[in-house]
Amino acid sequence: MAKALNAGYKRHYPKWHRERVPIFWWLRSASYVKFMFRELTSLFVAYAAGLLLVQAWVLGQGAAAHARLLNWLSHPAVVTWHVILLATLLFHTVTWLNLTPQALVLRLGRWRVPKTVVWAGHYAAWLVLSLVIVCLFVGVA
Amino acid sequence: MVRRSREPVLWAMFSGGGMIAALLLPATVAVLWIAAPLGWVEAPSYEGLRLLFLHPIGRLSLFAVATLSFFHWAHRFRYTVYDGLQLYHLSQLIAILTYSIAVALTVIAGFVLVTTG
Amino acid sequence: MKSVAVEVLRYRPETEAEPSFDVFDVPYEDNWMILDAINHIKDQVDGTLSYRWACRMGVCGSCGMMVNGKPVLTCATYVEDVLPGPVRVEPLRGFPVVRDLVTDIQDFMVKLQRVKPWIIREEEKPLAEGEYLQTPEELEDYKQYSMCINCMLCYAACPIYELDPEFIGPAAIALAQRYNLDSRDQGREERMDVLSQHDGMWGCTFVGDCSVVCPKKVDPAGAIQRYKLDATVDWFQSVLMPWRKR
Amino acid sequence: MRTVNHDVLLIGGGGAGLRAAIAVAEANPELSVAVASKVYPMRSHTVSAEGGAAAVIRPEDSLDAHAYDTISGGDWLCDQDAVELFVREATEEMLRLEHWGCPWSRKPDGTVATRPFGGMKTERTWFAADKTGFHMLHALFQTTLKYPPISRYDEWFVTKLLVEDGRCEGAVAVELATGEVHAILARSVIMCAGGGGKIYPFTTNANIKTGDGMALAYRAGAPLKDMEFVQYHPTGLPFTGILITEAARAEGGWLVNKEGYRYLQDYNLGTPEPRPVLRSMELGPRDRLSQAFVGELKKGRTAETRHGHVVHLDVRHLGQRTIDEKIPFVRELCMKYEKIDPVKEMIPVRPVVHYMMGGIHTDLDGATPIAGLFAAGEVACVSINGANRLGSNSLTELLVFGARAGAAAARHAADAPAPSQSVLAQGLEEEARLQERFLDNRGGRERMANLRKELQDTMETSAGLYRDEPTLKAGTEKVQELKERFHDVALEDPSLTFNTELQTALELENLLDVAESVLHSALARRESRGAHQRTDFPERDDREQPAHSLAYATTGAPRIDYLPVTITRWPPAERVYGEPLSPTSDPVGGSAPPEDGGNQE
Ligand SMILES: Cc1cc2nc3c(=O)[nH]c(=O)nc-3n(C[C@H](O)[C@H](O)[C@H](O)COP(=O)(O)OP(=O)(O)OC[C@H]3O[C@@H](n4cnc5c(N)ncnc54)[C@H](O)[C@@H]3O)c2cc1C
Ligand code: SF4
Ligand code: F3S
Ligand code: FES
Repeated sequence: MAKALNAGYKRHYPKWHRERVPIFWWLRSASYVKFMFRELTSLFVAYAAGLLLVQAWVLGQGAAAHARLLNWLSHPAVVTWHVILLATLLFHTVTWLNLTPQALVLRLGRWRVPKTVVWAGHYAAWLVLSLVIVCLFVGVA
Repeated sequence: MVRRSREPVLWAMFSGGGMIAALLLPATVAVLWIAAPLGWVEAPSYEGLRLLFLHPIGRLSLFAVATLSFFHWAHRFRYTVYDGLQLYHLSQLIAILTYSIAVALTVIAGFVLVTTG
Repeated sequence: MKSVAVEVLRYRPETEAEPSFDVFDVPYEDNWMILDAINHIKDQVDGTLSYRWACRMGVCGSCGMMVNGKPVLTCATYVEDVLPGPVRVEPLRGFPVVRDLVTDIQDFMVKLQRVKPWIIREEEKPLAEGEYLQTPEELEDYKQYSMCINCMLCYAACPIYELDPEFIGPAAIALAQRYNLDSRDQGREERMDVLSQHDGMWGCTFVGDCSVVCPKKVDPAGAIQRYKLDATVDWFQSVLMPWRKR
Repeated sequence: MRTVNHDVLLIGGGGAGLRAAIAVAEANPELSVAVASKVYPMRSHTVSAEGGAAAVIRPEDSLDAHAYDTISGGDWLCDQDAVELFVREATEEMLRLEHWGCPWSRKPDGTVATRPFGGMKTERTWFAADKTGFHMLHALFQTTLKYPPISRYDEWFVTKLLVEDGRCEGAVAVELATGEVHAILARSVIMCAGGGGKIYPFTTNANIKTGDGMALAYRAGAPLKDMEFVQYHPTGLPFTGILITEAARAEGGWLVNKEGYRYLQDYNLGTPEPRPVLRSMELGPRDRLSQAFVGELKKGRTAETRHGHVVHLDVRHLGQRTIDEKIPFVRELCMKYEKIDPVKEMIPVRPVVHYMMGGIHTDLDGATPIAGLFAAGEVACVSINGANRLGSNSLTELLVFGARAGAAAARHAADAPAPSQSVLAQGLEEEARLQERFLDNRGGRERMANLRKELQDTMETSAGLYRDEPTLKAGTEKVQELKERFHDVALEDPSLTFNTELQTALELENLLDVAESVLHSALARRESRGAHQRTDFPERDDREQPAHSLAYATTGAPRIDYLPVTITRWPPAERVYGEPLSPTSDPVGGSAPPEDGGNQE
């Protein structure tokens, strides 16, 4: 732990001013707003995961149950809502993949993989996986 | 290990979730819940979907996606709540609450995926 | 001569309970920095204005202030670039204000010491044996993090530090990382003990503004996330392979 | 007034102060060490040093070669025993810093890299890109954090040395944050307060380099040595005075006049070669390069800009890669402060006040004539820099003599008696003086900034690159006048909390004393040597042994004494730069621009 900087001397503090942090501090700059929004995409991520589970469960309940779910899924309001969901998930993906190279330093032998390559690699992976998913679902049509 | 906090595990799940969600969810949502209902692509058949979702590999993948996503949510939400609303004095409580919800959801996910026919 | 209105936050603890703004009309030339404008105020208009500066070349780290809400080095920011004005100059956010534009950064000094920013070795090599060899690539590994001038702009940009002053903060973590990544150092483990405490790196939620404002491209945000990754890998290793000590 | 007690007090937290602090802590861990500094240590001016630090490490190099370069560079005014000791201890000190983590630039095999520097015959300048001082200071500062005996008093402004019966027993300091006055008592005091370039208007020096340490010691009775030797660096950016490091020339930059001609060849500095040649042309010593600028100015061959006359430093032919690798900070500074990119454009430069060779007189252990008072760094004058410092010797000097002063002060502290309580009376007196003289003083009419400006302009006209008796005399009179007017200074700030107006006033007081010592020493030295060029006495005077000047404070004008220079193995000789190294390079007289030397425009 930190030791006192000056052993024999106790500092006298003048009257400092401490600004109170406003409740809506995150409205102070565009980047804070973006940050907040980025964090809240996690709600949508959880929703999407939950809905997948629901769908799995409904699939287990038989074709009729699943048909009812499909019916609900194609209601215009639900579709609209899922478009919004998609938008937030895309926001999550883009922010996530853009930040990754900052945290991840990859090395091949002595060579430090440049950030742009790490970045591009992630986007490539995203593209490939998305294609695989599309093929899977369209394939089982 | 005692001196080390639990944060590394939580953070690992958070980032695992973030990564999986980033890579997999947009395409899934786009096809399954937007393009198919709108008829832009041919809707996957019941049998096909069943196979995909309820095949042991499917179940396992779903479980991974769900669990990690829930923990991803819990972690982000926990910080957002106490940073955003300045509830530092409640940080313990918020952490317990959010992760408990994630654990509960994980248990449900496990239950659903194991029991569903 | 052109002139611009400069609103300067004043806080005189002996006579005022709350800070307030003083407005000065400052003549300036194209090559003036904000600091030149503030110096003009002090030299010619109001000698009681207090603030810090020294090198006037962006390397001593003492002249950081909020200019129009953004933390900048005032000796490296042109007046021209913040026109039309009024230009609002305030002390760095997130720190207690001692007086006018002077903040107290003792908190950082204590935190810096906590992360042990010095070479830690089990065994010192005798000087007679010369230098520790370090290739340019090994130097490159930590170089970026060694460029920190302790200007505190990153702290002022980080909402988490402002909200939770216990958070050890961007520059201190970047400096810990600077030593961890130095091929001559063996103190990674010791520093990890400090940094993995709850007020260590985990408080950071990767807002990322610290790296945006850093005038020396240190990228503290990256340093912190890398650190989290390292800590996680360490953790799994110590659980799965307890016999393997790093 | 409050009192704190320590064994050793360091005034100044720059390179010299921090090195000395560690030296004390390592010499004797029992001793408690205080570092008082008017700015946080890592803000000290050492942080600005760019180019590098010299020490023999290459196999082809030798201690004698380093010593000879230093002595001839100093125009035979260096104490040769000091220089010999300096070069001997330099390498070990630099290695120690390497062990403490300083990120020295490396060769591909992992050993420390070196670069050529002005006035040096081989590559012996260690560097950390072009932020050498920055990296050294931060490595030192961060290393001090691991020594528990070192206590820091950050942002404490020392206003007076406590001297009683010829012994220094501490200092009085104002804690800026609270305005409290403290007496810091100690058995040994080491002054490491840096230089005082701010006596000039156009300088590379930071705002904080106000010669405080020199003035404090001078007022306390210690002599200031060789103050007339003020170094102009040939390449400062106009307006800001920001330094473009010598490394830019060492890497191959050219100095050209407005005709694009490498004019240094006209000043006995050798013949232009496309690649840098050591101790020749652009790699000549600073005094000669700065003087050459004046020659060009007189010939009307400098370019005129809004901020005065300039010549140009051309590094374009080095290419972006070398620039970004070896001198990235030069590029950063040019882009930031001149809005030009040196990869594509030439850099306007002019000579700028950079360094004070003179300072508090000390012996080889940093001891001053006052018992218990030591000094190291730019504030001191051990006499290794003579009449002109070679670039990259100063940073090494901080380490070598900081360490020596620290060790000596530790030894002294172990034996010295505890400070007498009676010095506290002086402390109280000082506290009262500060209060009455500055805080309670209202109704003055002189604006501080104007006094400072007048002082600085006086120094430039009377004690600039070239001096003569009439201007120096006029200068001494002007400074006397300014000292009187300083009594009527206008002060508006009675606050105790971070009163920077008080600080500015104290600094101005110090500037005036330092300026006085420079002018009187310059007036008394009737010869031209190194950085001291008298147009009325243009020759170096070697009839007798060269001598150091010593300025003592008196109630009136300072008294100037002389002290012979110590000469061991190198009798005074002519300084030769740019002797043809290869038989092919034939010396060109000094007229038409040669094909390869000029600017390629
Ligand atoms: C732009 C520039 C570039 C340079 N480049 C090189 C180079 O490449 N190579 C080289 O060898 N040299 C170089 N030099 C010279 C060298 O950097 C300086 O001579 C050296 O750093 C001085 O160090 P110091 O420790 O003596 O003083 P400083 O680093 O100036 O430290 C002085 C300390 O004293 C303290 N202090 C001063 N007054 C008071 C007071 N009244 N009360 C309390 N504390 C006080 C200050 O706070 C500070 O901590 C350069 C100089 C400049 C200006
Ligand atoms: S990391 Fe950057 S912004 Fe933060 S203190 Fe260091 S230099 Fe300043
Ligand atoms: S802004 Fe703050 S939250 Fe983290 S990424 Fe930077 S420290
Ligand atoms: S004054 Fe030194 S960084 Fe601005």
